[in-house]
Amino acid sequence: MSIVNRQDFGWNREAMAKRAALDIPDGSYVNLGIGIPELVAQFVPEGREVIYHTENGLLGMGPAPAEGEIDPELINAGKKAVTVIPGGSYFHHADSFTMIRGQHIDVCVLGAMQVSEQGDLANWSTGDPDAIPAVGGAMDLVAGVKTIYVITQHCTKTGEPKLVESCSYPLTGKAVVSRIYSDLAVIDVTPGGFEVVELAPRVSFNYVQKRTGCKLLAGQQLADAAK
Amino acid sequence: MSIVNRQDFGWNREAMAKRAALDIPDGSYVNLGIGIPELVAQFVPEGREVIYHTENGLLGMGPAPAEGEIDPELINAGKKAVTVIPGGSYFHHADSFTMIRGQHIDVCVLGAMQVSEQGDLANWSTGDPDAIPAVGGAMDLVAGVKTIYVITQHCTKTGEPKLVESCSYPLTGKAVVSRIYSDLAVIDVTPGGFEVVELAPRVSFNYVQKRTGCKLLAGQQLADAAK
Amino acid sequence: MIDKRIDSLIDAVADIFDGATVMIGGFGEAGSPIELIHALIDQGAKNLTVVNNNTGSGHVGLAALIENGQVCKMICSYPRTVSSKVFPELYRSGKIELELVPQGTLAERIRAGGAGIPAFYTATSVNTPLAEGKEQRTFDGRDYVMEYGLKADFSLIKCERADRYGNLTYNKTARNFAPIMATAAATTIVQTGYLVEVGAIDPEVVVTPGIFVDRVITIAEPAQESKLVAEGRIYPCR
Amino acid sequence: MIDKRIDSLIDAVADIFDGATVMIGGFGEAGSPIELIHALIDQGAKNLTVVNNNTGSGHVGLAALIENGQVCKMICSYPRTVSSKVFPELYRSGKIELELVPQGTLAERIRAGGAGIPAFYTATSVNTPLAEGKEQRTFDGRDYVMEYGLKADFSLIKCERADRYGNLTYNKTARNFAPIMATAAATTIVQTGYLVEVGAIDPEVVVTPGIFVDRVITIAEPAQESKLVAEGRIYPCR
Repeated sequence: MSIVNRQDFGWNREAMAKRAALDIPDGSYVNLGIGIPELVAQFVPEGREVIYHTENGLLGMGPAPAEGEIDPELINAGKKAVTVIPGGSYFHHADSFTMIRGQHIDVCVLGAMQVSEQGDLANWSTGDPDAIPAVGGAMDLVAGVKTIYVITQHCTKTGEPKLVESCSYPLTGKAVVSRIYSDLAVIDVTPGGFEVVELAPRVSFNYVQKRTGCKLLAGQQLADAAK
Repeated sequence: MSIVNRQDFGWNREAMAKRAALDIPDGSYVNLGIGIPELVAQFVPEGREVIYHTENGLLGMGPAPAEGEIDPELINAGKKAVTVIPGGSYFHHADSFTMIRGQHIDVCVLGAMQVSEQGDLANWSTGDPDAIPAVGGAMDLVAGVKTIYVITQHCTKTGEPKLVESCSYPLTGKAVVSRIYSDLAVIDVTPGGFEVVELAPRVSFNYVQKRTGCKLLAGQQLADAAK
Repeated sequence: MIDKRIDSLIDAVADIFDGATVMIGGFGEAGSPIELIHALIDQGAKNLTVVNNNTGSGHVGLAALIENGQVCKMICSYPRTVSSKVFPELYRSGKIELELVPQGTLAERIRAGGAGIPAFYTATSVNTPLAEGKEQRTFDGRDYVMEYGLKADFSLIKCERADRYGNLTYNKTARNFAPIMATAAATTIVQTGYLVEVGAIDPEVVVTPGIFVDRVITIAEPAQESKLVAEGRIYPCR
Repeated sequence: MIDKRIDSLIDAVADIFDGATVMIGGFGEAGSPIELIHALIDQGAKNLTVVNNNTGSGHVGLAALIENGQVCKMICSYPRTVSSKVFPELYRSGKIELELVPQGTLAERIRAGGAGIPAFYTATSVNTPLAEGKEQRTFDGRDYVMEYGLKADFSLIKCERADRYGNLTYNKTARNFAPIMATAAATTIVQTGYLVEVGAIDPEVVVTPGIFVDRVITIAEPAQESKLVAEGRIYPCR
C-alpha cells in the first residue's frame, strides 16, 4: 500500500516495543503478552528497574537462557524458556492470579485483533465457529491489571483496520485499553475516542486516519510538535 | 451430689481425654480445641501416628517445649508454646483454613457449653449481653471438619445439664457433633437422639439420665456389656 | 503409621473410575505428571472429565490420553497447541466437550474447591461471551460474574521432592497448578523426582503440606514431554 | 531502582490517615509488628478501623493503640484476652465498635480482598447469630452465607527476612495473617528482623513476593510483647 521504503516509514516490531518501553515507569511490575509485547523487556531505558511477571508462576522473569542452560521447567506464559533474576520468586497459579485479579500488576502489554474507540479489546477469538476457542489469561489480565497497553500492527495482513468504532470479534474486555502502539502511531483511548499522541517517522495524521475504522483526534502533542 | 469417692467414680479430665484418644484412627489429621481436648494428644494409643493441626498455621504440632526452649513465635491456637515434629509445615491463615473449611481435617475435638440431641453445639457465647463475644475458629471447625467430637463435663459447675433437648445458648453450629465424651459416659448423637454407648466406671445409665436434659437411649454396646 | 508411598504406577492409578473428574497438573510440559498420565492410559478408565490448562502436545502425555478416547470433556483455558491436532480434531467432530475457562478463573475455581468455597465473584470475563449464562452481580459499582468452586475425584501432579507424609516441594514454574489441585481432589496422586526422609524438608519451605496428598510414587527420571514430541513418539507404542 | 527500605519508624507510618483501615499482622504476640504499632501510637492517627485476630495484651502494642483512643472499630475473631481489659472496658462503655468474624472467614475475607474477589460463600456461621443479616444461599443442598472481601488502606506486618524488593520470609507460626494482609492493603509496611541482599532468598522459598510490599524497615531486636506485659510496661510511657 505504501510506496515509500518501509525502512524509513513507520515503526517495525522492535521500534514499537521500544516506544512502548518508554512508557513503563521505573519500579513497575509488568506482564508482557506473547509476541511483540515480549520484546518490550529488551528496551527498558537505562536506569529503570522493572520486574516482569509471568502468569504461570514467576515474578522476576529474566531474558531467555543461553542455549545450554534451558530448563523445561522454567518457562513463561508463552511456554518459552526463560530465566529468573536475583530477587525473583515462584508461586502457584492461584497466587499468581491474585497478583493479576487483585490489581497488583501495574502494566500489561498485550497484542490485539481489534480495539474499539471505547477501549474495548478483542484478542482471543475471531468468533469463527470452526476455530478452537482459547483464552488463556487474557481476560484475567484486562480485568485486573491497572494499565493495559496494546502493541499491534495498525491493520490486518489484508489491510483491514484493527482500530475500530466497535469490535466485531468477541471481546476480551470492555473499556480496558489505555494506549495503543501501532506501526504508525501512538494512540490514546480518551473519553472522546482515539487520540493520536505521536506519529511514527514520516507517517502523517491523514495516513493513519485512512487506515483507522473510526474518527481520530489529534492530540495536543501533535499540535505542539507541528509548531 | 454423688456420695461415692470421686476417685472411683466417673472419668477425670485425663480419663476423658484418654477415652477420646481411643477413637482417633491411625493416620488422622486432628485439630484439638483449647482445654481438655488438648490432653488427647498425650493418650494416642501406641502404634498410631496422628498429625495435629493448629489453625494458627502449623501442621505437625508437637508437645510443649522444655522450659528453656520456648519460642514465642511457635505457639498453638490457645497461644501456648508448642514444638514442631519432623515432617511438620508452616503456612498462613488462609491456607490453614483451607484445610479446615475444605474438609481436609479428619477429626476435631472441642469443648462445649451445651450440646443438643440433634448434635447442635454451643461453645462460644452465653448470649449474656455484657460478655465480650469471641468466636475464634470454632465456627469454621464445626462447619468444615469431617468428624466433631466433644469432651465436656456432663453438667455445669452449678449442676445444670449440658446435654439438652435444644441449646439455649447461641449456636456454634447445627447438627455437627458426632460423639460426646463426658465424665460420666460416651454418648453418640444418633437420628433418634443421644445414645449412651459406654458408661464411666461405677456410673449407671439412670445416673447419667438424671443429669441429662433430654431422654437418653441405651446403645447396643451397653446391652452387650450387661450380658 | 503414615506412609503414602506406593511402589507401582499401576497401583497408583488403579482406582480411577469411569466417569471420574481428574485434575492434571502442569502448564504445557512444565509440571506435567507424564508417567502418571501414561499409567492412566494403560489403566483405561473412560469418560473422564479432565481439568488442565491445556490439551497436551504431540501424541504423548495428556494428548495421548485424549487421543486414546478416554476423555469426554476438557475443562481448560487454552486448548490450542501448535504441536498437537489431537484435541482440535476430536472437538471439531463433536467427540469431546470443552468448558473454556479463563486461566485465573480456572485457578481460583480449583482453589475454591479445595478451600470449601462453593462459589465466588470475579470481574474476569464480564462483557465477554464467556460470561453468557453466568449470574452477574454488581459490587461497589463494578460488575462481576459468579463462578463455582471446582473439585475432582483425583488429582495427578508432579513434584520435585516428597516425604512419606506427602509433604511436597516443586521445581520452578513446574509448580503452577499442582498445589491447588492437590487441595481440590478427593484423592491426590503425586509423582516425585526425589523421595526424602521425613524431616528433610524444612517446615518453612513445604509448599504442599501432606494433608492434601494421598499417594506418592517416585519417578526418578521422568520423561521430558518436549523431547518425546520432537522424537515423534506415540503413547502407547503401536 | 526498586528500593523499599525505609530508615525511620516515623517515616514508615507517616501517611496513615485519620479514618484509615489498618490490618495488623499477628496471632496474639506471634507476628505482631509491635514497633510499627508503637510508631502509629506516636504518629497519632485517629478513628482507625483495625483488623487483627485479637485485641492485644496488657498496655503495649495493639492494646496500647486501642487504649490510646485511636481505634473506633475492631474487626476480629477473638477480642477477649486474659491479660488485657482495655478492649472490654471500651466496648462495654460503647466507645469502640466490634465486628466479630469467625477466624477462617476473617482469613478468607482478607485473602479475597487481596485477590480481587468481592464476595464468596462459606458454610461457616450458618445457623448461628453471626449469620444474621447475611445473605444465604444453597449450593448442592448445603446452606452458605455470603461474605465480602476485606481490603485495607495499610497493612502493618512483621517478618523474619526481607530484601529491598520486599520479598519476605517468616518465622514459624508468626507467619499467620501477614502474607494475606500484605496482599489486601493499598500500602503494606513491613518490619523485618533481617535485611538481606537481593538474591539471598531462594525464589522457591519466598513466602510474600515483593509485589505486595511497599516499605521495609529493619528492627533487628524487636520487643517481645509477653515480656513487656509481664514487666507491667505501658506504652507510651507516662
